[in-house]
Amino acid sequence: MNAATLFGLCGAALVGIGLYGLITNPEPLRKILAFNLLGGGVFLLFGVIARRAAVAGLGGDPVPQAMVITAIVVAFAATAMAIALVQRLGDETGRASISSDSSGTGDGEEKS
Amino acid sequence: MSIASVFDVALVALILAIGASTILVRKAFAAVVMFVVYGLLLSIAWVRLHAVDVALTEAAIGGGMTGLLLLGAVARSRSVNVGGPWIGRPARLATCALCALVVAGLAIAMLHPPEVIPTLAPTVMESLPQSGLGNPVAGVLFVFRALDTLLEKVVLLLALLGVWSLAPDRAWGGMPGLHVYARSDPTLIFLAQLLPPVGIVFGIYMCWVGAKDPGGAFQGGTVLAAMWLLVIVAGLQKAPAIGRLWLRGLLVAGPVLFLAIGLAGWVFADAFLAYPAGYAKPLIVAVEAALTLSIAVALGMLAAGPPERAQQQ
Amino acid sequence: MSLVMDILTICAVSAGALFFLAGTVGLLRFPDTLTRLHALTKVDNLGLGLIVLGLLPQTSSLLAVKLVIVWLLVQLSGAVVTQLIAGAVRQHGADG
Amino acid sequence: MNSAETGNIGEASPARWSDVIGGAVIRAIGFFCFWLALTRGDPGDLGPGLIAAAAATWASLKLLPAEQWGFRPIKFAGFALHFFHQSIVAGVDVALRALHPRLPLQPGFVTYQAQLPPGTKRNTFCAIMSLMPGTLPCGTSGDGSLAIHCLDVTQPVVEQLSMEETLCMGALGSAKSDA
Repeated sequence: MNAATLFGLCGAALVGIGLYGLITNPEPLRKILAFNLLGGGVFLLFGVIARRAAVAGLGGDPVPQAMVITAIVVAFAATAMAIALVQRLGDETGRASISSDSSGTGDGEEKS
Repeated sequence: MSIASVFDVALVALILAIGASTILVRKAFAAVVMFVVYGLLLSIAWVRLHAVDVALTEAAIGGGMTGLLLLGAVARSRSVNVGGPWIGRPARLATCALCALVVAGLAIAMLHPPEVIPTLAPTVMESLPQSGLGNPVAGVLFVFRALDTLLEKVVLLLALLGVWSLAPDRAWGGMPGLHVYARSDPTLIFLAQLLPPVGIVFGIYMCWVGAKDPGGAFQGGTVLAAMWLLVIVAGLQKAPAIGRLWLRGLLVAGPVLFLAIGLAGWVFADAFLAYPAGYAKPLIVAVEAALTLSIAVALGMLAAGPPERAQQQ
Repeated sequence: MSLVMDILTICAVSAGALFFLAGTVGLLRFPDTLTRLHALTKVDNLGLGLIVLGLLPQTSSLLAVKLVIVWLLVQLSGAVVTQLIAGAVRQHGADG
Repeated sequence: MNSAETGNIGEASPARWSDVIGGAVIRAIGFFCFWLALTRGDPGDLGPGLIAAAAATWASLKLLPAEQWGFRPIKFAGFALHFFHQSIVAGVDVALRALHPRLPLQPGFVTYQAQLPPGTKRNTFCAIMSLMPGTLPCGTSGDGSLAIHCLDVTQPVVEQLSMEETLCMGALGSAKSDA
């Protein structure tokens, strides 16, 4: 097994770990964290694809690499937006988790 | 097994362990710290995949800036951190099965690459000399897929607009909070006095060198943003009110210049975002310089969060 | 001459790695946060310094300057960050 | 620039105007050398280097206005050598304690009354102290004295600190007059 395949399997496993955290953890902040973890795994898969497409004089195909750079930036922007949303939600409802008993923000406001 | 492959196996094991503990650890603060470590380890993996540009971006944005954002969020939400109920055991097992399926699918795809691997690398290398750039990734970002890069900056600005829009009405146009970090510590002030000038030189270097070596506007802008945040957090300077004209001017300067050069491409070259022959490199350097400033301000303000206090005066 | 330089490199880098090992052992064995910080600042800085020193003969002069700058920046960050952590521990206890 | 103008500004600013210019030039040269090291002295990279050095100098002067440091190169070189020696002693000391089977530690706090006034010089001293054997500054107490955590409180820590501070003051040119 060469290094690219090894990192490919690592990326695949990271996607699984991130997906598990995204589904099971009820705290929005932890969901954001898990989503970023998942994203890191997907980017790594792109890196492996780029590495395998290397030609003479290059370490990898620059097109997927450039796409990953763009993707990291967009993921950051989305994370910043999501965190701001979670914080506003927390300010409005006084709770920092989406538990199964609250159907929406209105519900939470009545309780708090 | 060579030393390099031993290193790779250890690195992968470490990445997976840290990634898993990011999910499993109980405290949100510990999870964020784990995530920052994960980002740094991942950037080493990128170096091993011969993608140094991506490694720099991952370390700066994926680990550093995202970590900063999440740390701020944890500090702010600590008082209301109730830790809701986790889902039940059957659902968790089902989730496990689902994740295992996804991993297996991806792993099979990774273990069986296509016979003829599709690659655009030769095409890029063929056309790169025309642009005058030496770094193929910068070539893709600013020449072949310039529209993606332009829209990426627009996404960043839209995210900032979104974050600002979440401020309460009375704070609109005011100053971002950042008080969760605020601590007038002489040691922090000492660092904020010494490090930023060095960081400025390094940020400009990262932007400048991006044309021929790994680096670029985004990595340089992140370094500048980090220095700016350090000065603000140490209390040497106030965070600017989001209504300030200079702030908004800097934010749009990069994308506007990029767009203007792109539109000029219709007149002087034959298409939108095409550069006239012979002028590609100076134009790209100008765009990168403007973008670096815009990115630095945008990242700094994104990390600072929505405005919380109304502007004084 | 180059043999002398190579021997110097091997000795210095090995010694640096040894100090990193000792620092890590200290990090694991020392009883509380503040004593662990001692292990981090002193021993790891020395380890990095020795590794940089060992690499100097193998590089061109400008790259050597870069290496020394890296070491100085790590010294600065090490000195500042440990003081910040130590201050926080003293004020809020190890949990804060 | 005429002399009357320099005189006016010189009175208003904490340091003399010529000192400020001199300090700025020294800092700018330092930042430009950093740029040269980064770019390996490639002539094509000099233009942006000037911009970077100018920007860095501006930020540096804004964040850390030129004080009268009275920097003494020879004493500073001596102090640097002393510092290297001490950091090796520090590293070996802590490494031996870490590897020692019985873990010989006597950790505790020591209060130290620094002679340096609060400010950049004292912070520099604290940063150096945090890299020296067995001492770790943990912030300032209410009465302005430094709280220092030690690995071994049985050692004569305060005497050692006082000696280091004298050496440090000599190297950074902190005369008693500006204390």
